[in-house]
Amino acid sequence: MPTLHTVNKSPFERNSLATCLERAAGGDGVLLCEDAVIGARKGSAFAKALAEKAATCAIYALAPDLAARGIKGEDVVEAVKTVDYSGFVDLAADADRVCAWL
Amino acid sequence: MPTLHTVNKSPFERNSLATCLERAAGGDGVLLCEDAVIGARKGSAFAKALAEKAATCAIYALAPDLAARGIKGEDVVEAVKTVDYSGFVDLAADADRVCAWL
Amino acid sequence: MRFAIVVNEGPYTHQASDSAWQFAKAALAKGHEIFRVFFYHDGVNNATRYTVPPQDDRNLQKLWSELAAEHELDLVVCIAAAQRRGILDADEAKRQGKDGDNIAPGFRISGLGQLIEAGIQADRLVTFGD
Amino acid sequence: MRFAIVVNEGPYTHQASDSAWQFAKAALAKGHEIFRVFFYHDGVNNATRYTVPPQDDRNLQKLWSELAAEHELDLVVCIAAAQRRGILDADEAKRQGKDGDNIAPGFRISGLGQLIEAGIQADRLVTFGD
Amino acid sequence: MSEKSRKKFLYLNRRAPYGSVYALESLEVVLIGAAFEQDVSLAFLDDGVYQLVEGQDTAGIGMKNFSKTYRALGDFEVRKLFVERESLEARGLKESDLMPIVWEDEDEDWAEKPSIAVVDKAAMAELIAASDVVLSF
Amino acid sequence: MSEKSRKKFLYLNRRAPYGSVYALESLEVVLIGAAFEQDVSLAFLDDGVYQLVEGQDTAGIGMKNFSKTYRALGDFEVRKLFVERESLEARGLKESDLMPIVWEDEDEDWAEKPSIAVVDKAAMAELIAASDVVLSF
Repeated sequence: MPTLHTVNKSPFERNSLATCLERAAGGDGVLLCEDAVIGARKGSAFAKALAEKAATCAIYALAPDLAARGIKGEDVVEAVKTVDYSGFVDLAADADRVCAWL
Repeated sequence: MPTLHTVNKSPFERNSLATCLERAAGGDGVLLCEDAVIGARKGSAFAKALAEKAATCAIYALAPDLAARGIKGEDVVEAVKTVDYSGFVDLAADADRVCAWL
Repeated sequence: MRFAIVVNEGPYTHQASDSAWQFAKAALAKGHEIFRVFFYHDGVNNATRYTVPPQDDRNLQKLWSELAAEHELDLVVCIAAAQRRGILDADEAKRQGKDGDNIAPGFRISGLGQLIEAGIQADRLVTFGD
Repeated sequence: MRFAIVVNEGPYTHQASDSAWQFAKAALAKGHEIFRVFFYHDGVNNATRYTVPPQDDRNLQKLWSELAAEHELDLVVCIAAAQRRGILDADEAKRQGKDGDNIAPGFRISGLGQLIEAGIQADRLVTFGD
Repeated sequence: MSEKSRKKFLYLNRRAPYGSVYALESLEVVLIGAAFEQDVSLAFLDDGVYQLVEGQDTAGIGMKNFSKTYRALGDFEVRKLFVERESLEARGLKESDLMPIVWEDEDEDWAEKPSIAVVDKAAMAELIAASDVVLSF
Repeated sequence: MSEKSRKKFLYLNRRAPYGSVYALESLEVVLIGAAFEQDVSLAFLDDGVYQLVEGQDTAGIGMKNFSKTYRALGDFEVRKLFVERESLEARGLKESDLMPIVWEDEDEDWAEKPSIAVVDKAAMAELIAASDVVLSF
């Protein structure tokens, strides 16, 4: 993939997910980690935006961060794939660059 | 005034101003300081929300923080009053309590 | 009027410590009392004497230490938060088996009870943070 | 593949240092190389040996020091950021006239050029922060 | 301490656990503060509602799971946990996703009573307006 | 350093100055990085556009005003400052509210040329896609 974008803050608290989704190009990947995984819960106000973006970008959420916040696999929006730290490393290695939205 | 609410982060970056404005009661004061003053600039996306809230709450912005960010007195939304640190102290003293939205 | 001030962020990275210091200075100038300044979370990082900010910038640790000396302020650093972040006085260093300490003049390390007490004793509690 | 990692936040207050450590560990486990871990902004606070986190919690400074020892990692603390925040090694302490130092084993203090060099030399640069 | 000097303390919890230390260090204040016998209320709004979500498992991130401590708050006479309904809903959470937290009523043969009250935004505003000291985390 | 090993560095500046140190410490990296003769672009978006606003006066907050340093970037061969139009507009800012920042073109008798280019969101996305290393502040 061209760019792996990482977002680590809750989209309810900060604008970093919104700003990232607006600038991620088709074919890019977006990884939600730390508090950002909160946006990937089914029924969250950001579930729709993530599902829509998933039409052109691959969206991932870090499984250990989901688990820490009590979000089970079946609670995650279907358009979002879960990865562990090893999968995060693979995504970073496969991308041409990694862009952190801090 | 019953409560002085303080907001210190840019409303473009965080949800703290929005969450504060939704919970501030009539007669309360809201002080914007640090990066939050960015919201008080004329033409900003938050100018309207501040002007509307000013109908029931007094809205203040800290003058030294405005100046640091290059925002002159005439650039500030009319509904927002400017105060210096001494005015901030007066507001805190006059309020029954101070509630920080961090 | 009697104020208590809470500082939740370290120096420089966020403006919180600057804002709190400006507020404290303005309150004292108006004749108010400051019952205590309580440093919590990363706020404990204001209390290290090891900082060497650039010569042309302000030195927040010194500003706090000097304000405390001038007005007999009670600057309290939360012990639990300090332990997580590596702020030690001589007693703590000895107790934890560390080979040195870094606390700056005018600050003292104490428990979270000092924050609650500040809330009880002060007329207004004002919080600065991230 | 050769990674560089940037850590922009101190331990505990934000998850950045934990995430970076987990990423580094996973990358090493997959056989990747880590050219350098660069600690910037409040990230320099990971490098103090004065921390004493609660016994039942992780000790991030130790986790980094141990990972560095095991894999010969280059843990670089930005000197300018360290000066603002009170992280000193013996040389810096002497140069700045401070009476002690607090740097932890496995970390070294150096300039911002090390960050640029990491960007040039590494295939991927991954940043963790607030 | 006399009733007169009892103050109403409100803890304003707005952040998710683990991404930052505020939830944990807020809880540490609550536990220490309990000894001061003040009138204590805890408010959970915005991402703070995640502090009370059931089933937190931190093994994968290597951090201490402190969520069980909330269940012990009743033993510290901390019985008033207010969770904002609108914050839950925006995050796709229901009250049943939260941990059951109870306190034992000494006057009713130690009957277990719920400590959590889900309230709306307007009630949250009133809670702030009725407090003497607000501690923000 | 050979042309082959020149990399495209992009500095992503998203925060206002003074409220946090990121703007200042980003600038410190840019200045040191200039010695490495890489291909450097600076992007200012979201609140980062405030870093370039003219007329910053920090006397009242007691902090160092570092805004003048941006004007010196041309001397460090840093000539590509991209400012996002949509970020300006949302904040009530116009291009004329920004500091004039120029570089001197040696090939055209040291003519002063503007370093700032106001670009739209799509161009910002292309800038990221064209970079080798993104440093986020």
